Amino acid sequence: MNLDPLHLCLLLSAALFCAGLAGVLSRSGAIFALLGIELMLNAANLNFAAFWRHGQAAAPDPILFVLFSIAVAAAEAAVGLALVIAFYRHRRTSRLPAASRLKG
Amino acid sequence: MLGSGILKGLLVTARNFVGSFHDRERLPTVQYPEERAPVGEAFRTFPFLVSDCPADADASARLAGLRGVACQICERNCPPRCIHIEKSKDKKPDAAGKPQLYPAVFEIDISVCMGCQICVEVCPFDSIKMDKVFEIAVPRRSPELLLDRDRLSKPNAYYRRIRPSEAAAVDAARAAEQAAAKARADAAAKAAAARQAAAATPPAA
Amino acid sequence: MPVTLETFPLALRDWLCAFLPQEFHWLLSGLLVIIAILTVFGLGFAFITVAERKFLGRFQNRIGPNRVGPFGLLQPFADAVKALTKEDIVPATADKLPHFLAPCVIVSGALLCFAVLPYGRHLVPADLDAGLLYFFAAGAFTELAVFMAGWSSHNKFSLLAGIRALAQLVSYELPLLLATLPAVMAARSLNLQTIVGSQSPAAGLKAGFLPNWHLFSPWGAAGFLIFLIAAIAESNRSPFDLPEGESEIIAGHLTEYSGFKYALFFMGEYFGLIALSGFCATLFLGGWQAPYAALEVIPSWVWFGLKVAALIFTFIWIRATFLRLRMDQLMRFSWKFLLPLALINLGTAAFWLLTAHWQGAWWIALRWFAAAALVIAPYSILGRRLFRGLGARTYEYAPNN
Amino acid sequence: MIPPPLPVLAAIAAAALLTAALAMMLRNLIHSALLLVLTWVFVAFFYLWAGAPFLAFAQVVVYVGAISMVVLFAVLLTRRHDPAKPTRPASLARACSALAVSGGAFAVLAWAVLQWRPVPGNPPPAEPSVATLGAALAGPQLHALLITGVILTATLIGAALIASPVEKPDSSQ
Repeated sequence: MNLDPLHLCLLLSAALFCAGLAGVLSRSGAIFALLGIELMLNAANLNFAAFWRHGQAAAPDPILFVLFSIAVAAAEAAVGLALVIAFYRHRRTSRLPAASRLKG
Repeated sequence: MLGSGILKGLLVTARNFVGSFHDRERLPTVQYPEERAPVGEAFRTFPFLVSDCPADADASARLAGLRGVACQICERNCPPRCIHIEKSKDKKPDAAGKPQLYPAVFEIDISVCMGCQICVEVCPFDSIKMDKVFEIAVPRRSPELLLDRDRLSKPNAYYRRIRPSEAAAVDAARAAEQAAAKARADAAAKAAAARQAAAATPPAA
Repeated sequence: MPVTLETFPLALRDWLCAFLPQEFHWLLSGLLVIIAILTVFGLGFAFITVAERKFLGRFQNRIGPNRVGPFGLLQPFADAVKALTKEDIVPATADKLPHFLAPCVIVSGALLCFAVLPYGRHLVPADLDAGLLYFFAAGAFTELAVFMAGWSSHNKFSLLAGIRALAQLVSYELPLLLATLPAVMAARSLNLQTIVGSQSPAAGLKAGFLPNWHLFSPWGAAGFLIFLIAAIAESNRSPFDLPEGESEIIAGHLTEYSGFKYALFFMGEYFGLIALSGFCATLFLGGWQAPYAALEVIPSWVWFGLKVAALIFTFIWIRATFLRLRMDQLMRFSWKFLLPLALINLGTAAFWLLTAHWQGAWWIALRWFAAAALVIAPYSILGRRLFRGLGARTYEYAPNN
Repeated sequence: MIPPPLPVLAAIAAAALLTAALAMMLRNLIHSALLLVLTWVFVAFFYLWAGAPFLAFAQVVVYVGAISMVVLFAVLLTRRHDPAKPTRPASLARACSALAVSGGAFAVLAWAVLQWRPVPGNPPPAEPSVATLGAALAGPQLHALLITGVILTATLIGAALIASPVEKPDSSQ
């Protein structure tokens, strides 16, 4: 088995991504799902840094991409949690199966 | 201008800060155990018993000189009932030479006393007065705060020292009273002597 | 490098390192820096607490602690013994691990901030390229610690107070960050050493006689004041001490802490205060720079210490003067006053930096006047809006003088 | 900058994975969130390892300072009785299928990663100074920066609007 640092980084990223995926799939809490998604986004960001580190990409572009990704993740978290709060105000719960009906 | 109130407030505290280093008015703290603020003449804490004895008299002389006659007026008038008096069986001559009872037991529980001064006001003999001692902290209430005759009695000189003007008035009144009593006694003695003389020498006429 | 007072700390480090073989020099010098920071700021914390109590006393016409040791200088050690020997109470239903970790997180977060501050011309523990961002990243742990403390106590009052404290910290983090940006624009760098370098007296004096510090420019003065106010709020000090409000809500999110854990929170807050003071001195007061080139005979780290001490004295002075705000006033003040001012201040700084090449007395006067107007006009307009409808209080049954 | 040795990376990876896995398994939502904060901190350590300190600090500022706060606030605002109330997996079958799916995904990804041979690239780049990043942001990537800024502003305003309480027109009924 080849323990190249790049491979190790990519494996770490894949493992984190799958951990997030398992979390999202197994729980029905909306906030928990958002946490899992954040973890998956982080795992994806790791890849950019890893490829940049090992000279597979042009100089500062991956870094900038990760910065934008972090910014978008912040926006996503804000909107997602605002939705959860608004949903909670209507239904007094934040569990996803309760959100199957669109009619308020 | 907006914010001027903030600057004014800062100025006030800054004046306090700087002033506290040179202006006694801005640092009125008294460092208590080392320094003491003077107490006023009318300041009072708990009662004590005045004794007509020399300033440096020993315990027995102080007890002998107590003015109290065990009349129990103070005991009856004490609102929290912290005075306990037992009368003596025998009598002793008082300052005017008249035989009087004296308190065989005189106790004040100053953990109960509220310092109201009623005992002082009702005393007809100027025997009980208010003290100025305030450092009385002790580890136990009893017996440390249950003062007996021994610890209550203090010489008249002490009274004159802690309350000069009041003591002078009391002393003058007592001196006048004793003089009057002496004069009465002298007059009575003279009259008695005259009567005796008259009886001894029947009127010639 | 000749050993002068200026390079004395470095010489001391090199002298100590010489006792070890070459391979361990990096380790030992790193450890020495850590030990130096812990010692200097640990003692600084101890003596700031006693100085605060003594100065507060003076501000309030009292003497303050003066019994333990000469002039009461050993008071902090007596306090430390008291805190250490007190019983450490943990609520039975508390979430034990976060409850234990919260004080550790707050102290370590505050200590991390010390790593990037430039203490002197040659004294900066970690000369990071993104030092300013690092400072805020290390500061982010404070909020986490406050939440952990409030939540893990399992006490509804602690939780509510923790939420209030978080709301305050988050609200004032923004003006704090925005107030620092003009200094970054002026230095064209996030590196704190470069920011200090941009305020060097060698570049000439401001307006002919003022030190070349950012404080003495319109945007710098405004930024300094915004930073100072936000820093007071970030370190939970009066008049923004509602999270703790010891006279009303028994220390808020710290209600369930006692003994040494409480002392650790206290310590973390003071470390944060010292770090913010050092940061503020770095950004606006020229860091370790002497105000005039002639005064550079005094070592740079002494200048830094003097500036931090002056700032901390100001914090104590403010604490001695003002009343605690109400929660709604606190929020309104941040979002409707400080935040717009800080944003406008960015524009002012941009104007100032773009007009740096203006020459001639009239043009320079115009530059100062325009920049000052850009600061004062929004201040007065926003201030009027903030205080609209408020006036001197009148009483129905008492005569108004 | 000398790239730190592989064991450091392995330690960071182990810590990040451990905290992430624990966070996804714990019943207590607040514990999960706090552990996930730790994962994000380890990811920041990874960026430090990779030689991108600016990215690491940005990660800490945004994730520890902002996103974790929003998450924790949301947890506290949407709890009915007790935030420590466990959020169970919907069912055992669901948990198993989730594990199976993610395990399968991981197997596929790992196989792909291990199959892939990196093309010999450029030598490891020098640590980009903040100035380089700033120049790139203000130059070639300016559009991206502006778009991100607009997206952030719009979403934050939208989030505030969504989350603010709805004023009921007639609260009398």
